[in-house]
Formats: sequence, structure tokens, C-alpha cells
Amino acid sequence: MIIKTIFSGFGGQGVLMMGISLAHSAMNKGYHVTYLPAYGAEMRGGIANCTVAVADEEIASPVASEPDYLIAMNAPSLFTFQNKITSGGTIFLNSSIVKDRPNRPDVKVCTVPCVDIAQDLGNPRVANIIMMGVFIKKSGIVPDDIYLKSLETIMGSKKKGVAEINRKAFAAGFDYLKD
Amino acid sequence: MIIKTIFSGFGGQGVLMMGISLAHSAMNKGYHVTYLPAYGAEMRGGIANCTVAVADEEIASPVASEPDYLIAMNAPSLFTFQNKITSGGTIFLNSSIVKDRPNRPDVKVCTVPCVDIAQDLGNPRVANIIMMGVFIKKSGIVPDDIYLKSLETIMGSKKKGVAEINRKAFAAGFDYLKD
Amino acid sequence: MKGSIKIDKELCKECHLCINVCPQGHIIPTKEYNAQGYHPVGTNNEKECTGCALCATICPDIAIEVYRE
Amino acid sequence: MKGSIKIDKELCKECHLCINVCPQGHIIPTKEYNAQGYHPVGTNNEKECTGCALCATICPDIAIEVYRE
Amino acid sequence: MAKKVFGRPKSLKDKIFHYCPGCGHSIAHRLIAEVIDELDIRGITIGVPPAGCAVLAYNYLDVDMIEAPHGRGPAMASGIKRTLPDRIVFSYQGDGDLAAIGIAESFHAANRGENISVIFINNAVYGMTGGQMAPTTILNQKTTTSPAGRHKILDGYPVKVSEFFSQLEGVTYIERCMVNSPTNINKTRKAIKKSFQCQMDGMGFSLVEILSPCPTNWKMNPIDSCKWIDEVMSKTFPPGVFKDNTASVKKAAEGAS
Amino acid sequence: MAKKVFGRPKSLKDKIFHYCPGCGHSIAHRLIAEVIDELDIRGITIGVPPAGCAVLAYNYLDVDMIEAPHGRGPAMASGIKRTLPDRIVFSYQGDGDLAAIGIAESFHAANRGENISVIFINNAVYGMTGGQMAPTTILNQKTTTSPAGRHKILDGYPVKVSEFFSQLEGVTYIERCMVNSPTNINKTRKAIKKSFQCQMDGMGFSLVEILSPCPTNWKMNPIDSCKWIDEVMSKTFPPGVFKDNTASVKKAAEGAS
Amino acid sequence: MNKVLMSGNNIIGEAAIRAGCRFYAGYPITPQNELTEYMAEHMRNAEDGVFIQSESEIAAINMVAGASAAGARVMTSSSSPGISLKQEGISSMAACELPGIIVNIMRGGPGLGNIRPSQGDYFQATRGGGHGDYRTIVFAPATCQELADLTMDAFDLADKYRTPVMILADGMMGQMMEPVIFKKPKKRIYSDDFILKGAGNGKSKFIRGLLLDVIDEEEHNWKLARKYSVITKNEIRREEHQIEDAQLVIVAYGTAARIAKGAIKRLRENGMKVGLFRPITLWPFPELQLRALAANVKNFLVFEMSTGQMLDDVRLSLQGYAHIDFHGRPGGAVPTPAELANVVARLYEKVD
Amino acid sequence: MNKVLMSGNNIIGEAAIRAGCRFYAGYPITPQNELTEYMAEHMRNAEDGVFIQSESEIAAINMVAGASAAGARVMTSSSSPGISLKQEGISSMAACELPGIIVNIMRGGPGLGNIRPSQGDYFQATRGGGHGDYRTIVFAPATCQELADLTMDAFDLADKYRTPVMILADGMMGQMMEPVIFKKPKKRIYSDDFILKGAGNGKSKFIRGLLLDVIDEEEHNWKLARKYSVITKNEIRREEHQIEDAQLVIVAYGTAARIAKGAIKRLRENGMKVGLFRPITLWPFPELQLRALAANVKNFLVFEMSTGQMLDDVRLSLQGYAHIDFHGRPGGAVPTPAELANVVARLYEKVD
Ligand SMILES: Cc1ncc(C[n+]2csc(CCOP(=O)(O)OP(=O)(O)O)c2C)c(N)n1
Ligand SMILES: Cc1ncc(C[n+]2csc(CCOP(=O)(O)OP(=O)(O)O)c2C)c(N)n1
Ligand code: SF4
Ligand code: SF4
Ligand code: SF4
Ligand code: SF4
Ligand code: SF4
Ligand code: SF4
Ligand SMILES: [Mg+2]
Ligand SMILES: [Mg+2]
Repeated sequence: MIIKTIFSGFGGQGVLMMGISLAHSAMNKGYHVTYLPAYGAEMRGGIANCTVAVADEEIASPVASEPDYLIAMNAPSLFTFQNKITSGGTIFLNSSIVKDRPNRPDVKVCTVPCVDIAQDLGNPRVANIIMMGVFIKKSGIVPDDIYLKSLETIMGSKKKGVAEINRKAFAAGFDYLKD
Repeated sequence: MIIKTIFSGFGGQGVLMMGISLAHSAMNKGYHVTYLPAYGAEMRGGIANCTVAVADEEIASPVASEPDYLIAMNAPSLFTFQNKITSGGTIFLNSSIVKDRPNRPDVKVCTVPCVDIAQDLGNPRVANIIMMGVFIKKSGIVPDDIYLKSLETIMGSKKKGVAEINRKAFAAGFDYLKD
Repeated sequence: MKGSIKIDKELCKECHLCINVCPQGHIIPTKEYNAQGYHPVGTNNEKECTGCALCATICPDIAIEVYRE
Repeated sequence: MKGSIKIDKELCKECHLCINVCPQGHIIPTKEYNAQGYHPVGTNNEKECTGCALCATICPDIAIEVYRE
Repeated sequence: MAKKVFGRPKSLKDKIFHYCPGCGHSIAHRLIAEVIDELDIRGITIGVPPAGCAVLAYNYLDVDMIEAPHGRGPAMASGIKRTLPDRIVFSYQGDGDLAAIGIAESFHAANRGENISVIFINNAVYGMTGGQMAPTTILNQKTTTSPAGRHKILDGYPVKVSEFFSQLEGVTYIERCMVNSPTNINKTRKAIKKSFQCQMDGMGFSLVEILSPCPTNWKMNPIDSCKWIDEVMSKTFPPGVFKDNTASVKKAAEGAS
Repeated sequence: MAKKVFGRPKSLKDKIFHYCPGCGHSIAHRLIAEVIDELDIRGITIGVPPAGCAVLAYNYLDVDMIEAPHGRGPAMASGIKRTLPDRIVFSYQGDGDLAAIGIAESFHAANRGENISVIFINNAVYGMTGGQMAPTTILNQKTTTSPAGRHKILDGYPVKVSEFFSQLEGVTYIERCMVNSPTNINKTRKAIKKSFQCQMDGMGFSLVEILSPCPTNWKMNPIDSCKWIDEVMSKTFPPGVFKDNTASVKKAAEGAS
Repeated sequence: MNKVLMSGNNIIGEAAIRAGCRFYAGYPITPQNELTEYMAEHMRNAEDGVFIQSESEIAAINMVAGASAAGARVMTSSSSPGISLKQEGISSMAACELPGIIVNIMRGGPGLGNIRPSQGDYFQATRGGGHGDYRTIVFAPATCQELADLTMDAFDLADKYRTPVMILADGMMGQMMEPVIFKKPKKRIYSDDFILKGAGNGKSKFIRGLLLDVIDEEEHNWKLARKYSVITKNEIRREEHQIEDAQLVIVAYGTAARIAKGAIKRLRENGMKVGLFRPITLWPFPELQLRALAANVKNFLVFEMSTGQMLDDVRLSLQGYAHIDFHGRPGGAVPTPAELANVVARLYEKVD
Repeated sequence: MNKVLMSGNNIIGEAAIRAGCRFYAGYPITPQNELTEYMAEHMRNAEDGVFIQSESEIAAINMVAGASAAGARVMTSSSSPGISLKQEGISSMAACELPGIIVNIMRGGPGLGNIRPSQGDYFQATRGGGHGDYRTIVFAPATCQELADLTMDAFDLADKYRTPVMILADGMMGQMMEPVIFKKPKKRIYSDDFILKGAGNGKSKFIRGLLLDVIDEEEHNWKLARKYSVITKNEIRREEHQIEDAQLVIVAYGTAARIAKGAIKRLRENGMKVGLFRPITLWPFPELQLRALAANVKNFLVFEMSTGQMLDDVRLSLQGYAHIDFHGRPGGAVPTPAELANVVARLYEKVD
């Protein structure tokens, strides 16, 4: 089994952290993982993205020819990556911002108004964690408890209280899809 | 025909100029020539030397495997080069300074007390020109008038009067060997 | 003096320097998005613009044109 | 004060700085050659050395040792 | 009818700056374009942008430009100016570019008194590469390579380019300005104009240092960044004219061949 | 019995200098050796000779030495000193080495206040390579690359290293001396000693500039060369102490960790 | 020891510190900044650790040379343009036989180029981009784990042979995160005769690259050449992957080799017998090992993220014994395994 | 035109000025100082001529790049360590497609080495010692006359292909005097679209090597690669000397080739059929021309004043079709023709 996921969005939306948290939790679950950010530090603006591969064997290439999942946090991300997704793959869309929809009939779409949900929680910055809640549930790559532990480890050095907020945000996402 | 000559001495003795003047006059006589200084400008002190090749055909290598002539203006020059001279070649020795003699039976030696002669002329700096007088006569590579013209061209940019002094010095050398 | 400004919302990067320098409070934040992903500023028509051009002078992105009557 | 100097002729490079600074005129040129090809300086015993060491101080080649009684 | 009193300068291309919100580079670019417009020298100006956040300056300034390797702008500008002495040549440089890797080239171009203008953006960090310590990082300032704050013994002192370069005989005019308020921005425009004018008059090397906000790497919002320049940064780097020989050099130049 | 009052310092090897007759490098070497003897630090001293006529300094000075690429002595010395903070580390440099190709490394080592000593031989030319113009060549001085004399507009101005580096906050002590007379030579020895002492006391960066004759490339005899330093060269480069913070730095250092 | 998820740049820093590196000097440049930043944060916390953000790449390499001469384990890092600036210094370290690690996290070039992963500096790294007859050992890791391991090994080899060692990776390796386990570093073994610590009461020493006497310099050159032969004999490393039955072998290193592995997986799923030969030391190049393959394999594809540089070494190795094709993606382009698989598949058809 | 006796360094300077070079920047270094000094004296006398003694080699290459962009014919010169310092700048000029001449009068290396003639910078010159996929045309003259001719040609090719061109010689070539006749320079032909002179009333232009977009940078790399193919097709130069009946061919360039000619003379006098293949362009290397020889000649001796660098190109050219021996004299050693003849004679015996 090998699963490749692309996370993509504006610079400030925390997409790299989404990828790292997935990679970290998958590592803790015992999988082989790679995390590959597309890098733009010498260039201001533009979109940020990263690719995470999770597998039960050595991962040959961290580059995704045909990713299984795309998490698109803004419209340019959708346009850039929608044609790379493997047939039968899933696109997670930040529908608070992205009004467009993919033009491919062979991929599933999961729209998540994660910014709105975040605003409801009183913290627009956790939209990415909410999205992760949805993604972790839907993809089933790692159990939620392992993911939450990783999230805490990663955020560890930062202030207290944050953990609580993140947990709530994750739960909101995890519970968003009732199916 | 190809004739290779090494001029060697202390830094201030004007040995490079000796070589250039030979090369220049041989060029003017219509020969192929190369002039190759051994270079030490990043190093103070030590001996200066140069190799001049004169030939009636293209000169393959400016490096002398077995030079025909050595002009040794000081003792270290004699020690350094005496074993390179071709069998039957000639060593011109500044006998004013060099008390030693070559230890090879198969080379000719021509001792010239050129510093003493120069001092007699009232100008110790022209010892090298005096030696050239001897050398040009003995080697017969170029006629004396061509040599003198070259000497003037080379010294050209310098002050007048110098030409006169040089001519005299050359003549003193040229006439030194009566045989 | 009476003036007015024209904000090019696509150029605005939500730095709010203009808001900070406008002596009239004529410029305000908005909730819209532009194609760059920023919330461009807008004008508050309740506060009058004098055309002093302080906002345009400090606007790093030349998003503001200033007019005077 | 009475002094004397010892010149290492092999070290001397004929710069004549010592001659120039010696207040006594104790140092003079020579016509000999050393192995380096220079004419090393020598002493003039007609002029007395005071051992002031000015010559040694300026000698670039440390060719002069100075002694005092 | 309403009259436009402020708009885009002609010498700027119609492109969105890639700079971060509130970045001083954007303002400096505009000021240069305004000066070029005012002096009507667009057609004879050649600019040399640096490696740094302003590496893409040629996307914005509508004059001939050639990118220099990191730090080498003044050498390149010297080559251009000596070849085309009647063109207006400027080098645009960040603090890392000018005072770290490029200190030799800036120092010697200044010392030679090259008749060029240097626009020097001091934002106290390496912006482009993500906020490392620059020569101009102030003491105790935290950056990604001085996580505990710049330490004077271990990291040395903030380099005061304007003060320092003023000591060089080759230098004609140096001023330090700021782009953190409309007033200061207008002063900066004047300084840039003076620098270009100095060159047009054949008076030699000039440099305008501009204290410029980098909200991204200062990890402050743009408004606080402007305040920080006033309240902190300008204490280490006081604004002002550090050298102005334009009057006397003019005279000397008239005397020379 | 006669007592030896002047002889070869212990820290000099028993070798004939390769320098030209009347060369100031020879004197400077001896002075360094004398100071090392006086301070009894031969065993803990590490020197960095330059590319320049003094490239072979390790043949003479009997201390550990490592040759630096041209101009990079202060960087190398910084690396050594930071690794072995209790050793005495000095960089020995010519004017081309320090002020042309190496200006960045000298500038920043000084600015960082590295606790090293720089012995700077200013002979107004590139000696080793045959007498080209140096940053310190004085105006109108003829060299092989300024055959018509150094031209201030085309070639720039003589770089005043001591004046200039004194401006840097990281610098503790700078003095300019000459080795053209016994008196000046003794002053130079004192300055070198002070510089080493400054380092031994942990007080930071110091530099001793030495106006030094290069008879060969000045095309003068050694005696005239010494005169030329007095009468001409020292007018552009006046001797003196340009900075001396040893007192105040000592205090500060005692306060710090 | 624990598995941790770290980026390549940070892994190099951590591995270096664990290996006893106590002196780092560097100048920022993308895509290796995280390494400089890691050192800024962690080096000064290490006992006796020195971090200097140097004024330039040139200063960095010379600081590192000085610290190496003074006995420290040293490292500097940069990316392509900055590595070009270090060439004089690297040549000088090689001449002075100073150990030290130089990390090049390559980006697209020439000139300022861009900041994407690229392999355009192969020639510079393997031929000595500086002047004169010298070589540096060049490691080309392909996984984060290998980055950790080889960084540690690099210090050991640098000491063993008194030579600069280069770690050549690219922006992808630098940025990418993978789980990594840091092995226990070996005890530092080196002869410290050459190290300068002050002469004490003994004889003073010097370190130099200048040998004005031709005989000395020539002998020094041959001495270095002999050392390089010994290294070539002892230190070659390479990986062979699925070559037993291979009809076609891809030769690739670093990131390109990973992509190649991905491609091979796809190709094998489609029944194409493709293998990989991956040089781990680029210099010394596994010439004989590669030539040995040519006994059975008649088709090779060199795949590089450049217009073709290692290609020369492959041609030198194979000496006409096999057919060589080339696929290159220079300038920061990172092809997907699928793309490469397509390229290989087309060639494979012709093979059959 | 008159024959004059001049040193190689001065010849380069004079030929450059006659070819219309109007901008020179350089920094002293032995053994090329006479060139810098020649320019100091003569450039400022030439109309519009600019001479700058730059603060460093790095400044020089970038001044030259600027002047080139402004439309001047430009040159800089140095020797080995200084050329290493120019690598970033050369890479940048290649990326920006700026014409310009870089003269390397090689000395013994690595490091400070010594100031004797050497050929240790072959790899650096031919592989691009700087970062990224680029090449420079490399001329290797072997006589003073050729130095004059190739210097002029170098300017023409630099303009024609908008590329830096390197003249690679050594201290012996630089110091040596031979009679020389300066040919009439060709009229400068170049398209000046890329040159910056100020936009006037037209569109502004820019010159850059930074191409952040991967697609742009990759295409730029392939564009350069295509240009290099065209150069390889059109500009290869070599000399073949007494190869018609040769049993053994020496491959050597520059000074080494001259020594080889001397050796061949001696060998032929002793009845040994030895010839010389002399690459005049080191890049592009006359690969096919050399391989063609292998049809008749089965033994080659590569002779370099290094530990063996061009050797790679000879091996790449001959692809196993002939036997290759190597004789090297690195570090500034200049063997005599007699010595080389001995070496060859020993090999020749085995040939028969
Ligand atoms: C030779 C070289 N070294 C390093 C870099 C990486 N680099 C690009 S810009 C920069 C510094 C930017 O800082 P600054 O000059 O202050 O400009 P800013 O971005 O702050 O405006 C660095 C280190 C490079 N491009 N080339
Ligand atoms: C990179 C490099 N460039 C140039 C040189 C040649 N070089 C050696 S010493 C020197 C300058 C010497 O002048 P200075 O530093 O003033 O020392 P001096 O010989 O006058 O004491 C030069 C240019 C070199 N060795 N390395
Ligand atoms: S022109 Fe003046 S008053 Fe009008 S919006 Fe701008 S700052 Fe405010
Ligand atoms: S200053 Fe300009 S960019 Fe900033 S918020 Fe105002 S209009 Fe937008
Ligand atoms: S000063 Fe020294 S070297 Fe000079 S002449 Fe006197 S003894 Fe000789
Ligand atoms: S010690 Fe004094 S008096 Fe004696 S020789 Fe020297 S300078 Fe003259
Ligand atoms: S990083 Fe700083 S300097 Fe660079 S664009 Fe952003 S705000 Fe401006
Ligand atoms: S050239 Fe000048 S500096 Fe060099 S040794 Fe001779 S006199 Fe001294
Ligand atoms: Mg900055
Ligand atoms: Mg000097």
C-alpha cells in the first residue's frame, strides 16, 4: 500500500504543517513516510504545497506522479493540481474560499467550509486543523488518537492552550462528515 | 640548424636583457626564435635565467634539453646548468666573479672578466653587454651590426648616451677575444 | 479641500498602512477576497476624504489613486 | 660608552641603512662578495663604536650583533 | 472635474509587486520610478538589481536592467558606467548584499568615486532567504540565525554603512532615510533625486540608505514595523545627511580635465 | 667582558630572509619575534601569513603558522581563535591582501571584534607580484599599473585603513607606525606588543599598520625609501594611535560573562 | 535510538553535531538555509561549539580551514552559486590536506538560476571546480537516513585521508522530511601531527599549499594523486537495485535515483526488467563496478537532473561495452516516476 | 604588418586591443602580471578604452560582465587561484549569455601552489568550474603567433555565440617571447538586441540569469545546450602533426604540445614514427577527429603537465578503440623534449 497526498494553499494557511502532521502520525503508526514541500522561500507570495507519501514498504520516490488525495485550501491549488489526481482519488476543498469545483468526473470531491467552521469556533486560524479532521476520518490513514498525539508533539514547543484549541478544531472536522 | 643558449645570473645582472637582445637580433636576421625566461617574480632573490632558441625552421620546443651555450654570470648559474650543456658546447664564464670552473672535459670554456672590463670602461653595469660582445663574436649566430641595431631598438625608449656606452661595451667584448 | 480615492482592490495586500495614516478615517477593512487572497481595504463614505494623499504615499502597492476637485 | 659590533657578512644585503644611521661612522662599504652576491658592509676601526645599537635596530637582515663593555 | 493628484509613476510597469504586504521595497521602487519620471531619464537609465527580495526589480522598473550576482552590483555598475559614461547607472542593494558578501565591491566602488548611485535598502535582515541575521541586524535582535538575539561578542556589531562610507574620499553624497511614514517617504524621494542629480552632474559616488520595513521577517504587522523603525531601528541607524560634497566636488570637477 | 645587547631574537629561525635589501618586512618579522620573546608566548602563538612577499613568513618565525589564500587571513585567524580561544593568533598582511582582495574579511573580522591581532604592512604597492598599484598607493604615485601615476578619478583614493577601521565598534586598538628609523622601529615594537597584550587580555580586535619600505618596487635605494616614508608617504598616512579602547573594554569584559 | 521526522537540512546539522562537528561557518542561501539556521540554534549549545554566520561563502570556507587546522571537526554549507565562490578555498584545503565537510544543496543554474532541486554541479563536485590537480570525496545521499549516515561517515573519511569531503544533495533532499535514526558516531581517529595548537616547547609547524620549488610541488601533486588512488581503492560505494535479471539499467544518483526507483517499480509491474545502479560516492566513481555490469547488461540509461554530466563518467566506465541513453531534466525540473517510466518503457521496447 | 618580438602576456593584450577590446578589468597575479600591466599602459591610450585594476578577481569578472552588457568588447585575466574565484561570475555570464574573454595563465596548484607553468586547470576550464550546466569555449594556443590569432578569434566567437570564451595558457606561454605578426582583426559582428544602453523611447530590456519558473529555467538550460551543440559542430579546432604514418600519437595541448613536437623531432630522427594530435579548442574537444585517428593508430600517449585531466576526454573520444598511455608532470615541472622522447621511446618499443 502507498498513499500520496498533496496539501496546497496560500502561504499563510498552514498547509505545510498539515503535511508534517500527517507524516508524523503515519510514522508513529509504523509506516514509511516522506514529506516533500514545494519550496518558495526566495520568492514572496505564490502558493505553498507539499506532498506526503505513506506506505507499508520503502518509498521509492517522494514525488507524486498521481496523488491519491488533494487538499486544496484555495482556488489556485485546485487549478494547479486537479489534473494530477489519480482516477478515483479524492479532492478535499476549502469551500469557504473556493467557489469553483473540479472539472473531472472521475474524482470524488469533499467540500469543507473549514474557514467558516473555524470562525464559528472563534478562531479562523485553525481552518487547517479542521480540514485535517475531515481528512483523517475520510482517508483512514491513521487513527485519530495517533494523529492528535503527533499534532501535540509538533505544536509542543508552542504555548499551552493551543493544544486544547487544536483538539477542538480537529474534533469539529472529524465530526463534520457524519457519513 | 637550431641553437639553444641559456643566460643565467643574479637578478640584477641583466641576464634577461641579454637573452632578449639575442632573440631580437636573430629574428631580425630572419631566423625563427624563442625566448623563455625562468620566472621568479613572486620570489625575491635567487638566480634569473632565460633560454633562447634560434633556428632556421619552426622551433618545436622553447625548452632546452641540451643547450649549446651557457652564459654563466655567477657561480650558482654554473653549478645549476653545467651538466645540461650538450657535449661540445661552450660555457661563457663571468670570471670576474666566478672562481670555479666547469667539471666537464667535453665542453669548451670561455672565461671573460666582464665586470673588470666594465669597471675599466668606468661603468660596472655594462658587464652583460661586454659578455654579449664576446658571445656574439664566438657564436657567430648574428653579425655584430644586426645585433647592435637590435640592442638599440630594445634600449630605445631609454635615455640617449646609453646607446653610445653600450656600443663601446659591446666593442670591448667583441674585441676581447683576439683568436 | 475635497478629494477622493480609487482603490485597486486587486493590488491591495491588506497591510492597512493606509488606514493607519489616513487622518480622516476614510479607509476601512473589508471582508472580501481578491485574487491574491487578501482582504482589500475599502472606503468609508461616512468619513470625508480631503485628497491629502497620505494613504497613497505610504501604500506599498500603489493600490490607491488620489483625486482632488 | 664603548661598544663593538659583529657583522655576519653572509646575512648582509648591502642596503647601507646601518651606515646611514651610525652616528659614529663606524660602518663602511666593502668590495668583497658574499654567497648571496652582495658586498657586505664592514667596520672602520678608525671610528669608535659606542654600542648604541642603532645600526642593529634598523638592519633588516639581523646581520649585526652589538656588544657593550 | 476631479484631478488625479497621485497615481502610478510612468516608469513602473503595470505589474503586481511580489513583495509581502507592507514591504519597504515596494515603496522604494515607486520612489525610484517617480524620480526617473521627474528627471525624465527613463531612456538613459540602467539599473542593477541585487540578489535579495528585490531580485525581480526588473519586473517593475521600466528601465534597462541587469541582475548582478549577490553583492556584486557596484562592480557591475562600474563596468556599465565606465562603458557608457553618459547613462545614469544605479545599483539597488539590500543590507546583506551591500554590507556582507558585497562589502568589498561597495567599498571600492565608493573609494574609486564611481559616478553611480547606490540605493541601499536596510531592513536589518536577509529578507529573501527567510530572515537571517544581516550585518545591519541590531544588537539583541532575534533572527533565524541569531535565535537568542544578536550578540555583540559572538556576532559583532550592526554595520553603519552611511557613517562608514562617508569616511571615504571618493564619496560625494550619502543620506540615510526611512520609508515608514508619508513624511519620511517624501524625504527619501528627495534624497534619491539628489543622488541621481549628483550623478547627472558628474559629481561621483552617492548612496541613499533607506530604513525599510520587512514585516514578514520581523514577525510584526506592517504598522508595528513602521513604528519599530521609529522607535528602535533608527536609534542604531539615525537618519540624516552624512556627507554632502556636491557643492565642492562640482567646483573641482569643473577645474579637472 | 663584552655583553651582547642586540642579537637575533629566539623566536626567529636561523634562516636568511628572502626579502630584498632594505625591505621593511624583514624588520617587521624581527619585531614580532622580539615581542613573542618578550611576552614569552612562542609556544601558544599561531600566525597566519598572507599571499604577498611575506608568504614565506613561516620560514622565519618559529611559531605555528598556516598560510591563508590571498586576503583571507582574518577569516582563517577567526576560525583558529574561536577554536583555540587561549592561543595568541595573529594575521600578517600586506596592503593588497588586507585592503583590496581581503577587505571584506578584514572588515568583518574587525567588526565582529575577533580577539586577534592584525599586523598590516603598508608598502603602498603589491610587492610580491612586481609593484602594481595597491589600495594604499598614494595619489600620483607611479606603479606598473598606474604608469602615469595614481589618478584619483580613474583609480580612486589611497585607502586609510587605520582611520577607517577605527570607526568600527568591534575594534579595540589601532596604531599606525613606521619602520624607517631606529626610533620608529622601537615605537613599532611597542605597538605590536600592545596589540598582542590586548589579545592576551581578551580585549578584542587590534591592528598595527606599519609603513614599510619596498625599495625594489619604489625604484629607490633603501635609504631614500626610508626618507620617502618620512617626507611623502606619511603625509597621506600619518602615524599615531587611531583608537585605543583597551582601558574601557577591559572594564566591560570584566562585567560580561 | 528514536526515529524522528526531520528535514534533510536539519538532519545534516544534527548528524554533524553528533559526529563531533564543533565549528560551522556559513552564509545563507536557499535551499540550504535550514541547515545554517539549525547550526545557529544548536551549535552554540553544543559544548565548545562555534557557529559563525560569515560575511560570505569565501570567508566561511577559510574560517573552516582555520578551525580545521586548529583541530576542530568542521563543516560549511551552501548551494550552487555559493559553492562556486568556495572553489579557491576548497582547492586550498585540498592542497593543505585539511579535513572538512562541504555541503552543497544544489539548485538550478547556471548563474542565479532558481531554487529548485537540480544536479547541475556534478562536474564541479567531481572534477574539482577549483584549480589544480585535486579531488574531494563526494557523497550523494538519496534518502534522509543516508543523509544522516553519510554525514557522519564524511567526518571520519575527512580525518582519515585529511581531505575535504563534499556532501552533494539537492533542494529536494534538503527540504524533504523522512523518519531517521541517528547511528552512534564512531570515535574520532586522526593523527594530530599536522594540527596547529601552538608549538609549546617543541618544534613549530606550518601548513601551506605554496611550494615554490617545482620538485616539491610536483612531489606534492603525486603524493595527493597517490592518496586519491588509495581512496579510489577503498572508499567506493554504490547501490545496485534489482539488477540481477535487468535488461536495462538506469544509472542515477541522489534524488534522480529515487525517482528512478519509483519508475522501476511501475516498469516491473508491467513486466519490464529494469534495474538501478546508484553511485553513492560520485568521486571516486564506481567505475569498475559499473563496467562489471556490462557483462550482462547491454543497455543503460543515464538519468540526471542536468543536461548530462555524470554521463561522462558512465561513458568512461562502460568504455563502449554497452549502449548508453540519456534522459535529463535540468533547471530545477523534477520529473515524476511516471514520466521517467514512460521514457524507459520506450527505450525498453527497442531493447527487446 | 611587422614582425615583433613580444611576450605572450603582452601579445594577448595587444591582440585584444587591436580586436577592439575596450574594457579590461583585472587583479595582479603571477604569471600573468605583464598582461594586466600592458593593459594599464595601453588601454587608457586606446580611444574609449577603460582599464580598471579591480579590488579582486571577483570584482573584475563582474565589472567585465557589466561592461559587456553595455556593449563593450571585454576581457579579464588571471591565473589559477584567481580563476577559481571567478567561477560564480563565469557561470553567471554564461547564464546571462554575455560575451567576454577570460584569460587563464595557469600556474602550479592546487592552492597557492607555485608560479611555474602547469596545466592543472583543464577540468575547471572545460567542465565549467562554476555551478550549473554551462560551458565556455576554451582555446589552448601553443605558440605566440597562435596566442595573437586566437585572442582575436576569441572575441569574434564570444560575440557570435554570446558566450564567455576562455584562453587557457600557462606561465611559459605568458612569459615566453616569439616573433609575432598581428593579423587584421575582423569587423565586429554581433546583434545588439540584448545590449543595454538605456531604453530610449523604446521598450526597456533586462538581462538575468534568475529564472524562478522551472519551465523557463529548464528551457533556458536546453537553449544553452543547443547552443553548445552548434558550437561543437562548428568551432572545433585541432592540429595534426606527422600523423600520416604514425604508429603512436601523442595527444597534448599548449606548452605540452610544443615539448611533444620537440620530442617527436628527436624520435623521428631515430626512426620512430610518432605523431601529435593537438586540440586547439579544449572545449569543444575534437572528439570525433581524434576517434577517426584510431582507425589507423592503436597507441596513444596523453601528455599533460598535470596528473591527468584531458586524459578523460581522450578516453571518452577513443572509447576503447585504442590503447592509451599517460605521462604527466604536474606542479610546474616542464620536462624537456629529450625527457619526453625517452618516455615515448620506451612505449614505442612495446608498440612494435
Ligand atoms: C553567492 C550567493 N550567496 C547567497 C545567495 C543567497 N541570497 C540571496 S539574497 C540574500 C540576502 C538577502 O538579504 P539582503 O541583501 O539584505 O536583501 P533583502 O532580501 O533583505 O532585501 C542571500 C544570502 C545568493 N543568491 N548568492
Ligand atoms: C587569489 C589570488 N589573487 C592574486 C594573487 C597574487 N598575489 C599574491 S600576493 C599579491 C599582492 C601582494 O601585495 P601586498 O598584499 O601589498 O603584499 P606585499 O607583497 O606588498 O607585502 C597578489 C596580487 C594570489 N596569490 N591569489
Ligand atoms: S487622501 Fe488623505 S484623506 Fe483621503 S483617504 Fe487618503 S489619507 Fe485619507
Ligand atoms: S496601503 Fe495599499 S496595500 Fe496596504 S491596505 Fe492600504 S491600499 Fe491595501
Ligand atoms: S643594515 Fe644590515 S643588511 Fe643593510 S648593509 Fe647594514 S649590515 Fe648589511
Ligand atoms: S652600535 Fe651604534 S655606534 Fe656602533 S656601529 Fe652600530 S650604530 Fe654605530
Ligand atoms: S521578506 Fe521582507 S523584504 Fe522581502 S518582500 Fe517580504 S517584507 Fe519585503
Ligand atoms: S618586493 Fe618590496 S616588499 Fe617585497 S621583498 Fe622586495 S622590497 Fe620587500
Ligand atoms: Mg536585507
Ligand atoms: Mg604591499
